[in-house]
Amino acid sequence: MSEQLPELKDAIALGLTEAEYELVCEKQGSPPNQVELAMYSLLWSEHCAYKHSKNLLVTLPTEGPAVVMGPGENAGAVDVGDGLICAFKVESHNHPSAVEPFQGAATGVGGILRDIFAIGARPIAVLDSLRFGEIETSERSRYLLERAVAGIGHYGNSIGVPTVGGEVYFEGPYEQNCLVNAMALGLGPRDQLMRSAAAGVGNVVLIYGASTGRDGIGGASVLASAELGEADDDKRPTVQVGDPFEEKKLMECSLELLELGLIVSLQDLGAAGLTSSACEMASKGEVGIDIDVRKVPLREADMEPFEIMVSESQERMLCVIEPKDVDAVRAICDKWEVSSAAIGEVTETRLMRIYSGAELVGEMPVEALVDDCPIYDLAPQKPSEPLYSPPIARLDRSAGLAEALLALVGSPNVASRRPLFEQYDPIVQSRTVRRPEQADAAVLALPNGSALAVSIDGNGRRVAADPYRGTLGVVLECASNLACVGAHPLGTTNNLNFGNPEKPHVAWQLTEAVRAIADACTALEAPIVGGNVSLYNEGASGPIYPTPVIGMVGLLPDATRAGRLGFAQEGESIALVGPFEPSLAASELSKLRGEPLPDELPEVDIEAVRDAQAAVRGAVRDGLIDSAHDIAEGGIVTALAECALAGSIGAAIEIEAGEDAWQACFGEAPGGFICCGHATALAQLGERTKVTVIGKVGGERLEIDLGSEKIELGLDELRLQHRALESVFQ
Amino acid sequence: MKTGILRFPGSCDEVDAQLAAALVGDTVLLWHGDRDLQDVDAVIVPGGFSYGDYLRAGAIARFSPVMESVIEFAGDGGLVLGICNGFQVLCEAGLLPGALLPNANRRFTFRQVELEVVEGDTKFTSACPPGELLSIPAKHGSGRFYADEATLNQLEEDGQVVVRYRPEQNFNGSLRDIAGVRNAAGNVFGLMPHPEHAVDALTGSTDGLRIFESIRSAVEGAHV
Amino acid sequence: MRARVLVRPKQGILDPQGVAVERALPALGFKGVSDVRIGRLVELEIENPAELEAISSQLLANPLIEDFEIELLDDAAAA
Amino acid sequence: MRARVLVRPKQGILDPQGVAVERALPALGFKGVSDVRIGRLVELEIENPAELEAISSQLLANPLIEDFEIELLDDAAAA
Ligand SMILES: Nc1ncnc2c1ncn2[C@@H]1O[C@H](COP(=O)(O)OP(=O)(O)O)[C@@H](O)[C@H]1O
Ligand SMILES: [Mg+2]
Repeated sequence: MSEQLPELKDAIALGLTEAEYELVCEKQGSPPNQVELAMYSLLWSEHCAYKHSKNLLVTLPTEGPAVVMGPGENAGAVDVGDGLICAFKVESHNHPSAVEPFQGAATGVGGILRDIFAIGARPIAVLDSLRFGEIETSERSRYLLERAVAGIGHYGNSIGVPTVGGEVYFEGPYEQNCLVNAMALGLGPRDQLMRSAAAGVGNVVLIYGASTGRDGIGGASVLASAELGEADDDKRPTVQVGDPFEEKKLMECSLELLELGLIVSLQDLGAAGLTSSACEMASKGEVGIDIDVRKVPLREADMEPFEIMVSESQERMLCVIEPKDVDAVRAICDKWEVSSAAIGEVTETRLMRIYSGAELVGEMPVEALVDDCPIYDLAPQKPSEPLYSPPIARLDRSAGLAEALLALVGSPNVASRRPLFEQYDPIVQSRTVRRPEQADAAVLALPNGSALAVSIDGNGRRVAADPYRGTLGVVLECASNLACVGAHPLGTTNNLNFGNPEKPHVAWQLTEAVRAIADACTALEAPIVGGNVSLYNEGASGPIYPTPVIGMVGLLPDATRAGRLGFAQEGESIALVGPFEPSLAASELSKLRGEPLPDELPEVDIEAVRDAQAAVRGAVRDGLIDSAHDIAEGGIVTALAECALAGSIGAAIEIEAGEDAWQACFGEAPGGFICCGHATALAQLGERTKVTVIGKVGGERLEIDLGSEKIELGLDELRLQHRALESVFQ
Repeated sequence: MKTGILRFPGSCDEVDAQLAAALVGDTVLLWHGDRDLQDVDAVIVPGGFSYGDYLRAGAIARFSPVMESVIEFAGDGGLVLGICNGFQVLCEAGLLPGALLPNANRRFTFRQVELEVVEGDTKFTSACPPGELLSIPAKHGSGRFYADEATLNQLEEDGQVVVRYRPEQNFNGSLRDIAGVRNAAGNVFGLMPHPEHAVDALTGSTDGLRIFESIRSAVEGAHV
Repeated sequence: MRARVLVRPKQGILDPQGVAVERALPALGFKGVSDVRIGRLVELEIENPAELEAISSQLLANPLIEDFEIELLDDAAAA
Repeated sequence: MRARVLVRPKQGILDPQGVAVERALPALGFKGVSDVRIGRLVELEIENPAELEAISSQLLANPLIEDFEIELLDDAAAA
């Protein structure tokens, strides 16, 4: 190790500002050495300190009857009855995936799974939320898509956790900065819930799992806190490689340790490795921790103390245990062929003290590391000029309605996701009641006959057009998806994928989006129990579309009644349900037409949408209706096509088009559902919300009579278009 | 009847197999490092990624201590069912003919497939009328059944091809659409699709239950 | 001593990965590449090289579907 | 001309396969094996071997996590 102390320029290279560096010197009482500076720079990074988002996040509603654990722990948790909790969280791995999509996406899944079992829940499901550039024109986006999907499948399949749902969209602004978010759910006994606060002076700090190498040194944290420019090769440190086999053993081992009650506190090693896990455990427990880096099992012999402290090697956990349990804990680790080492001790000093053998190589107040990073206020400003250039037109203005429907059904944002999700195992663990494309939300059976429902959603284009209303729409869509299977929301997680928050218009997008999440979650009684923030998502041509991704978990009382989206039976009636007022603003159709984004979206009546959701949910639960599907991208006609394709049966529809047939057919808005069932049942549903019977199920064609015009297409034609993504995967 | 389900580090579908086997009898999980098969009547080598499936699917698992006992058990006529990774392990161990290569489509693929029961009078399919179609999920990255021509001919002649993918269902490129084979003695059977994931209408079909019922008949028939 | 085992799919067995690489090349502007075969490269340090044959046929390769070739590297050449 | 590209995980990059094989060997009765690294072996027929460098770095290997080595085989030695 160099004897010379690092200087201001080193601090700046590590991402600190001059003022922050001076504050570090002040907190330390002298300039930090290499170990100390490395640790400060990581903990004071955007990724760990949330310095641009903390003030916003506190405005989110976090309490509700089902909430057992809110934000602040590795994952949030809600009560699902019978002494069980469901833990869930969403995480991003955007920048690592832009550099090496397979490993980036794989380790993203690995990371979110560790967050789940760190709190004592067995992971039961994964969902993915992906954004890439335009695959029809971008070779790079096709490559990123293919490799990211392969990486997610590789990790989730190999570890035996089903990937039950997700979403993917393609838009120009993600060309250079793709988004790869992964959400995971876990199930565990409520009385076994584990927290990460270190406790018990004199207790042993033990690391177990993979050995520590030079992976991602300065990786995610530095990467996640700086924009990825064009010639940023020097900001691309070693890529982390995931090992799902190691994680599988780590998971089984952790769950067994927890079941045996051998662990006092537990924390995964994620971004910023040992530094962030140990410091956060000490901070939450209001204690100090001594660590001897020489005791950490290494993959490469010659690592410096600071490298060991910041390494982001995957598949590692840190726990605090009582000294008497060390042998028992290590025996369980041995059984699972997981290496383990006692590397430190909980102290009363409230200091992080890093030793290399007998030599003290770093000493920092825990509070300074974790709590004293400056928090910045945003300077939001609504842009006066459009931020995003219009997409390239792909549908001719002269096209007819039928041609437009085919184009929509085959457009990358609407086409069947089967080529992606069939690379994922959706059924392992024998809980999956609704697989992808069977219903709007995935449904997972619980032991007592009830079931969990889960959905993940985002819509960057609509949020870009109107951050507040667009985000309302995203949260509402998530809840609508739950309603379609008969579930009510228990809790919500969110991932805020935005550009550089130091830019006023990005700050505005972020502020508006968080305000909408707060409003919608409050109205829906779906509190936020956790989440993640990913900022600085920009390419050379500017920020990504602002992309709040919402994950929602709900409950339905009877798993056997879980809803489906496909039309069910010949002769049944089809109804448009809910307060649906379509608009072409920022719609999929306007994108195909190459129109620029509008300045705003129509107003949203949250209460009316919520009431419609309650009505649909009730009808599904009562077994009143046989299918339910919410209207989203591509409007009502696209939704009808999806119901017909999913049920492999046609329909004859009459829609009163009014003045604008295009808007009636393809306009989008929250709050609309397509339901099918017996006429009497739909009439009954009409007592609870607005119901308009629009047609009947039957035949092998989709026929839509708009009065002046008609759309008539065979299911075969529609299916062929719907399979458009297959070509990307050959 | 008591069924033992092996558990390797990296097994994923062992609990699913246990749930399915529990519908027809008692079950116990057998740890890869133990040699004691605990007096089970039948053994299931389950799906998953034993030892990470690094190198080649099933290549490392076949050398585990528990597999030594399973090889002996099979030699004595004990019933052994290999599902997916279990099929791969049994082939690598030489208990079943052939090998499973990476899918022709180069991807891990999940699909609900239709299988035709070619041999309905085996210990594993006696509850299925011959020619019956089973709807069962398949999910794997290396499921392309391969054996040389002579072996394939001999397998077909001797009735060792037990289940076949229906036309258009063979996404992995298995030779002659073979989805599952038995050994010459008839007491070891392996298949790529997952019958244990088709035993409950709530989560899919119930067609896979027939395989487990057949095993029960074989065991209980032998006991009387 | 450092040794290398090259494991290849047997002649006559479809190698989908090799086929995919071959198909991808023209799009990248490379013509004139054919007969691509993809196998495994195992490099290891071994005390008793006489054991390599057994290790290869029992574990590293499956003789039903793969051929292997052993190369002993003198220590100087080892990476 | 026949050529061979050896693709290996970069030094310092985790090699889960190598670790798994190394751990499995003692159980098979083989002691004294260490530092196992597993990579890919690509063999191909190429008209213009000068293109191999570009093909390897663009398609066969990912230079972020893998190193590659090109060996030209004279036609006689080719399998
Ligand atoms: N957008 C958000 N909304 C609510 N909670 C958030 C959000 N972003 C982060 N959090 C919470 O902050 C805590 C720290 O998150 P994170 O740094 O992602 O944890 P980890 O170190 O496990 O990756 C977690 O409890 C997380 O749920
Ligand atoms: Mg965590």
